[in-house]
Amino acid sequence: MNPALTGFIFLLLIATAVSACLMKDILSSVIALSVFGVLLSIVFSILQAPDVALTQAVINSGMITSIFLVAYSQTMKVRSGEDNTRVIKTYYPFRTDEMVILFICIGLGFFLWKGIVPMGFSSLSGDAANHYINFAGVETGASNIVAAVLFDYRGFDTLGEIAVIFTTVTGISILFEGSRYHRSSSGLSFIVRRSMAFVIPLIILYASSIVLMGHLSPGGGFQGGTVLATASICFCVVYGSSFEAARIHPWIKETLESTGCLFFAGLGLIGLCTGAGFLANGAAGFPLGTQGTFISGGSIPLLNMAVGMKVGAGLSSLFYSMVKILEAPFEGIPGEVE
Amino acid sequence: MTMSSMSFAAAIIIFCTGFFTLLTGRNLFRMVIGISLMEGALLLFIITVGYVPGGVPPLLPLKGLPVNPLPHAFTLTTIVIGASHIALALAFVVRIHSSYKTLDVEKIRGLRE
Amino acid sequence: MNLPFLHLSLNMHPDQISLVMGAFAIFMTLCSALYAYGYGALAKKSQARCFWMGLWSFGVFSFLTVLAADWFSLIIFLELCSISLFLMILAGDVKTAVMYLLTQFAGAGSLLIGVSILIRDSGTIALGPVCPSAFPFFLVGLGLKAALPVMHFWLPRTHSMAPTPASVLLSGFAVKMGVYGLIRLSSESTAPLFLYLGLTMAIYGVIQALLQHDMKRLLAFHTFSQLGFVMSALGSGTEAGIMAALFYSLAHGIFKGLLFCSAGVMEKKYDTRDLGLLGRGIRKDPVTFALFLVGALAITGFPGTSGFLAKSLVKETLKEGHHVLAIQALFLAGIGTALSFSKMAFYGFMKTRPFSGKDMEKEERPREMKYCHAAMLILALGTLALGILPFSLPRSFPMDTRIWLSWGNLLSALSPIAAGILFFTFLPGLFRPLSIDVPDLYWLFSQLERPFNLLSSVLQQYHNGRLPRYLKFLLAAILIIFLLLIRSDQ
Amino acid sequence: MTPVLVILIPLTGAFLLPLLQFLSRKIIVLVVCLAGGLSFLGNIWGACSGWLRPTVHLAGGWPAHIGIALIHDPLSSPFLLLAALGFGSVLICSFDRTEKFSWRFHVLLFLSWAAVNGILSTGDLFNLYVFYEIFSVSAYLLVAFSTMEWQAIEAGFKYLVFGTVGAMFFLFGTTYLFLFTGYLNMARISEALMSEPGLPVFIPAACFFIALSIKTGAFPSHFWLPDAHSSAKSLVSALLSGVLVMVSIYVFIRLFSVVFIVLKPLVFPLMLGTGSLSLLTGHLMALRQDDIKRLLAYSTVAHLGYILIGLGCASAAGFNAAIYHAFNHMAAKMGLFLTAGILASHAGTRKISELSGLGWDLPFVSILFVLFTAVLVGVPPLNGFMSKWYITLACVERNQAIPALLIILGTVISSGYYLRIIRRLFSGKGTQGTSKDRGATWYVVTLMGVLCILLSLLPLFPVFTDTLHILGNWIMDISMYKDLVMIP
Repeated sequence: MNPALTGFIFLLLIATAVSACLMKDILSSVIALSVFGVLLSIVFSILQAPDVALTQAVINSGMITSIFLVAYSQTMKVRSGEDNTRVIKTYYPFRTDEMVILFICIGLGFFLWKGIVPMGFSSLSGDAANHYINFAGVETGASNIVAAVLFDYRGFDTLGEIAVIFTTVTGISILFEGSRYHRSSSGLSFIVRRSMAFVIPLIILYASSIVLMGHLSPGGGFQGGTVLATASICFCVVYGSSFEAARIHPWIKETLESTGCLFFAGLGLIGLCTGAGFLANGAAGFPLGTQGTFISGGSIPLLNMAVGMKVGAGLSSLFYSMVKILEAPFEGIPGEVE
Repeated sequence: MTMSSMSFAAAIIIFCTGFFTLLTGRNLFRMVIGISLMEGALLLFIITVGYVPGGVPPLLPLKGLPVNPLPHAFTLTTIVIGASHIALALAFVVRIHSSYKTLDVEKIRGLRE
Repeated sequence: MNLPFLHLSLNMHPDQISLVMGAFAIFMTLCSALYAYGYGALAKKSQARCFWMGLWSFGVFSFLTVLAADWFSLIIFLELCSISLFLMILAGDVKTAVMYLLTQFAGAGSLLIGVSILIRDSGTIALGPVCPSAFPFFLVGLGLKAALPVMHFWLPRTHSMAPTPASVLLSGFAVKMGVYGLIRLSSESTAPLFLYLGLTMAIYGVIQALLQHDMKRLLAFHTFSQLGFVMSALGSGTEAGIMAALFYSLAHGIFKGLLFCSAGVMEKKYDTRDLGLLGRGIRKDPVTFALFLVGALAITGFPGTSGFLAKSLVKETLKEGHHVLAIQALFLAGIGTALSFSKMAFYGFMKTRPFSGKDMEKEERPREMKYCHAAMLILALGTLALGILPFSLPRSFPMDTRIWLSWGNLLSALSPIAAGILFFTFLPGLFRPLSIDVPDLYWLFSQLERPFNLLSSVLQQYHNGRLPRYLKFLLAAILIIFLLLIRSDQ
Repeated sequence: MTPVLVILIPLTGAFLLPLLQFLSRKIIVLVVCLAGGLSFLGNIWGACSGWLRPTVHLAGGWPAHIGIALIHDPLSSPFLLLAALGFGSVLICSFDRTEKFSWRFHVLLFLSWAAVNGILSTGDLFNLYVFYEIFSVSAYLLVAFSTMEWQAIEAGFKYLVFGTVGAMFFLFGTTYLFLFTGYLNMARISEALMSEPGLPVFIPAACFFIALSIKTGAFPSHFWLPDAHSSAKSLVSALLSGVLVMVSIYVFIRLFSVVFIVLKPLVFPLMLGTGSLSLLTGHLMALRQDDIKRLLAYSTVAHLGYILIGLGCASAAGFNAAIYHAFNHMAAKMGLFLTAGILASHAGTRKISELSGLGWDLPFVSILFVLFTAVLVGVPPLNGFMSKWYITLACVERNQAIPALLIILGTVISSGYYLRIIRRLFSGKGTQGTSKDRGATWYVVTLMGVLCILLSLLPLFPVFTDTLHILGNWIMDISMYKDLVMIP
C-alpha cells in the first residue's frame, strides 16, 4: 500500500484521538471516538488483520458507541435539583498542571517507545507463530488460522473471555436491578418500522453467516454475536425500547447466554473425558473434515456457535439493562460538595 | 519510516493522549473516553507486534508470508475485554449520576480521608 | 537458612540465677495477690477480672521468662509479661496502660531485631553477651524494660497510676526482668557503660524523688535510683558484681514492694497520695507505719535489713574494682534516699494533717485490711530474713559475710542515714512537698506521637477523594518506576 | 482430575445459576452449596496434588509453548488452599439471615473464585491476563453489589478506573515480552530472556510492576483499596482483603521469580521500597480513621506492605515469611471484617466513637475481635507475631535495616489504633444486655478464630519448618518449574 496514504491514515487516526480528547462537548467527543474506532479498523485491515478489523468495527465502533450514547442520554434526563452542566470547563488553553501532565505523559510514551526500538520492527518471531502457520490447517482443519488459535490452540483464553462478558452482563444487570423500561418511546415512523422489518432478517442472516463461517473466513462467534446484538439494538431504536422486552423476555436472553457458556464448557469437557486435554479438538475425536469445506475444523464451528449465542444474548441484554430507567431514589449527595 | 514504526508511534501517541484525557477530563464521560482511547491504542500496539512487512492475512491457503496470527487472537480477546470494561464504566457513570446528580469527577468525593 | 523457631523456643535450661529469680517471681506474685485480695479497690467486676487474669498470667510468664535459656524465648515471655501487666494496669488507668504497652512493644521489637542480627552474625542465641552489632538493639530493648536513663520515661507514670498491687509487681519484679536480661548481657566490655548508666540513674532518681509530692511517684523514682545501684554493681564487671546485682534486685524487689504496699494502704485510707495532704497515720494506723518503717530502713541500708547487705555487697564489688568515684556517688545517693524517706515518713505519717476539719477517712474494712497487712508482714519478714539469713548460713553465700559486720562498714552504712535525717531535721522547709509536678522526660516522649499525627494528617490531605489527583499520583509513580529501573539498567 | 477442573467447577456453577433463577429458592441454595462444596474440594485437591506431585495440564493437548499449560506446583498450592478457605467461609456467610439472598451475588462469587483459581493455575501470561480481568471485573462488581449505597458505587468506579489502567499496563508488559521472545508461556519467556541478554527487559518489568502494584493496592496506587474495602458489604470486604489481594501477591511472586529472573537485583529492592511505604502509609492513615471498616482497610494496605517487604528480601526465608503472613492476614483480617460487620450492624453505625459498650453486648464476638487484632498486631505466641518475626529475620539477613525498623514501628502504631477500638468496645455499659444472635457469620468468625489458633500452633511442629523450606526452595530454584512445564 502507498506509504503516503498509510501515513495519512495514521495521522488521521491520531487527529481523531486528539480531537476526542479536546472537543468541548461530550457528544462530539463520543462521535470522534466512534470515528476513531472505524479508522482503527481500517488500520487493522491495512495491517493484514481482517478478523480484528471486523471485530473492532462491530464491537468498538458499533456496540460501544451505542452504549455510550445510551449512557449519555440516561444522564441527560432532567430531574429536579440536577446539575445540568455538561461541559465543565474548556480544554484550551491548557492550565499549568495540565501541561505538566502532558509532559509526563510524553515521558511515559518515550519509555514505551524505548522498549520497541531495539527490536527493529521485524519479522515473524517465535516457534508458536511458525507452528500455527505451518500446521494449523492439518491439526485443526480450519482455514482461518486466527480461529484455529482462538478456539483450539488457545481455546482456554476464549473460555475466560466469555466469562468476562458473562461477568459484565451479570454485573450491569445488578447495577440496574431497580430499574424498569421506558414506556413513552413509541419508536420511529411507520415507514422506517416497515423497512426495518425487512432488514432485520437480513441482519440475522448476516450474523449467522459470520458465526458459521468463522473457521473458513474472517469472523466468528464474537463478531456474529455482536451483529446479532445489533439487531436487537435496532429493534430498540426503531420500535421503542419496550417492544423487544415484550417480545423476548430478559430471562430468555439470560438462559441463552448461560446455555452458550455451558455449551462451550461442555465441548471442552468432551476433550477432557477422552483424555486429550480440555478443549481438545482433533485429538478428542472431533472429525476435522476437509480443510476449506463447510464441515471442517472439528469443534471450532460448534464453539463458534456457542460463543455467538452467548455474545449475542449477552450484549443485547447488556444494552437493555442500560436502556432501562433507573428508579433509584435520590439518595442525597454525600459529604459537602463545594 | 516503515509501516511498523509508524504504527507503533501512532499507538504510543494515542495511548498517551488517552492517558492525558483520563487524567485531565473532569467529566466522567471524558474519563471513559480516555480509557477507550487507551484500549484502542493498545490494540493497535498488539497488532503491530505481529505485523510482518509484506505479509498476507493468516488465512489458508496462504498466498505469501503471513503475519503472525497469535497477536490477532490476543487482540480479539482484548477487544472484548476492553469493551466489557467500557460498558461497565459507563454503567457506573450512569449509576453515579443517579446518586450524585453530577458528572464532575471532582465533586464525586464522598469517600475520603 | 534455618528458620529458627522451634529449636529455640520454649528452651528451658535453668541455672542457679534463673532458679533464684523464678522462686522470687512466684513469691512476689503471691504477695501481690494476697495484697490485692485485701486491697479490693477495683470498682467494676470487669476490671477486677482483668486484673486477676493479668496477675496470675504474670506469675506464670515471669516464672517462664527467667527460666528461658535463649534470648528468643526470653523475649517472647517478656512480652507476654508486659501484656499481663498491661491488663493489670488497665484496671487503674487506661491511657497509662496503653502507653506502657506501646513502650514495651517497642522494646520487644528492638530486642527481636537484635536477636535476628544475632542469628545472622553469631549463629547462636543462647543467653549471654552478644556481638557488638546486636548490642545497641539489646541495650535499647532491655533498657526500655529495665528503665535505663532516657528510656525510663514510662516508669514514674506507670508506677503511680497503676493499681497498687500492680505497682508492687512492676517495681518488685517487672523491672527486675529487664535487669535480669542486662545481667545476662553483661560482660567485661559492657561494664564501664553500665557503671556510668547506673550512677546517673542513682543520682537522677534521688533528685527527682526529692522533688515529688505524690507518694507513689516518689517511690517510682526511688525504684529508678535503686536500679542505678544494681547497674553500678554490674558495672564492676566481675562475677561478684553479678552476684551483688542479683542480690540487690531481690532485696529491692521485696522492700520496694513493701513500700508500695504501705503507700497503697495510705492512699486507700485517705483517698489521696499527695504528701501535702496526708499525715497522722502513725496514730491511726501504727501497724502500717511500722511496716513502712521496715521498708524505709531497708532502702536506706540500715544494718540488719536486706538493704544493708545489698549495699555492702555493691560497695564491696566497686571497691575491688577501685571505682572510688562511684562509691562516693552512691554515698551521695544514699544521703538523698535517707532524706526523701525521712520526708515521706514525716509528711506521710507523722505530721498533723492540714485539713483536719474535713475528715476524709473512710470506713475501714478491718477483715480485708488484714490481708493487706499480712502481705506486708510477709514482705517485711522477707526483708529482715534476707538481711539476717546470710549470717546464719554462711556457707550458702558465695562471699564471706562477716567482714561486713566490721565497725567501718556499719559506720559507712549508717552515716548517710544519719546525714539524711539530720539534714531533714534542720532544713525541713527545703523538703516541703511541692504543689506542682516536676517535669520529667515523660513530657518529651508524650510528644513522640506528634510527628506521627502530623504525618498522618498530611497524608490524610492527599486521600481527599479526588480521583484525578489519585491518578496524577499514579502517573508520577509510573514515571518514577520507569526512571528507577532504567537508571539501574544502564 | 486435572487442574482444569479446579477452574471449571466454580465457572460451571456461575454459568448454571442464571438458568435456575425461576426455580424455588431451595434448589438454588442447593446448587450453590453443591457447587461451593465441590469447588472447595477441588481447591483442596489441587493444593494437595500440587504440593505432593506438581501436575501440568495441557489444555487442548498442545505443548506449553503452542497452547496453554495449567500448572499446580508447590507455589500455587498454598494460595489454592487460601482461596478455598476464604471463598468457602464467604459462601457460608452469604447464607446469613441478615444478608439478602441474591443468586447474582453467588454468580459473581463463583466467577471470582474461578478467576482466582485460574490465576493460580495458569502458566501462560496472556491467559493470566484474561483471568485477571474476570477477577477484576467481578471484584469491581462485588464492591458495588449493594447498589443502593452511593459509597459502593463510587468506590466501584474508582476501583474500576485504577484497575483498568493496571490491566492496560499488564497487557503492555505481556506484549513487550511477546515482542522480545515470541512466547507467552512464562517458563519459555524466562528461558528466552536468559539466553538473549541486552534486551530492554526493564520496560516490561516496569509495566508489570505498575500493573501489579495497582492491582494489589501497594503504595502509590493504594487509593482505591480503602474505598473499595470499606464500602463493600462486610463479607465482600473480608473476601477482598483476605483472598483477592493475596492473589495479586501470588502473581508478584510468580512473575518476578520466574519471568524476570534476569532482573532480580533491580526489581526486588523496588518491591522493598514500595512495601515499606505501603506499610507506613497504611498504618499512619489507619491511625486517624473513625470508620472501623476503613481503618481495617488501611491496615490491609499496611499488611500488604509487610508481605511486599518479605518478597522484596528475595530470599527463600522472605518468600516463606510473606506467604505465611498472607495466611495469617487472611485468617485475621477476614475475621476482623466479619466481626466488625456484626458489631457495626448491631450498633447501627460504623463510627468507632459510637461503638461504646458493645463489648458487653456481644462478648464472644468482641473477644474474637480482640484475638484477631492481637494476631495482626503480633502478640507473641500468635501466628501474626511468628510471620512478622520471620519477615524481620529475612530483612536482617539481607541487611535491610529500615524495613525491619518499620515493621517494629508498624507494630507499635497498629497496637495504638487497635487498642483505641478495643477500649471503645469495652468502655461504658452495654445497652441491651447480652445478645445471643448466632447467624452463619457467627460460625464463620468462630472458624476464623480457630484457624488463627491452629496457625499459631503450626510452628510448634518441625514439619512446618520443613514445609516452608520446600516452598522457599521451589520459589528460589525455578529450574524445577521450567523442567515441569517444558518437558511435556
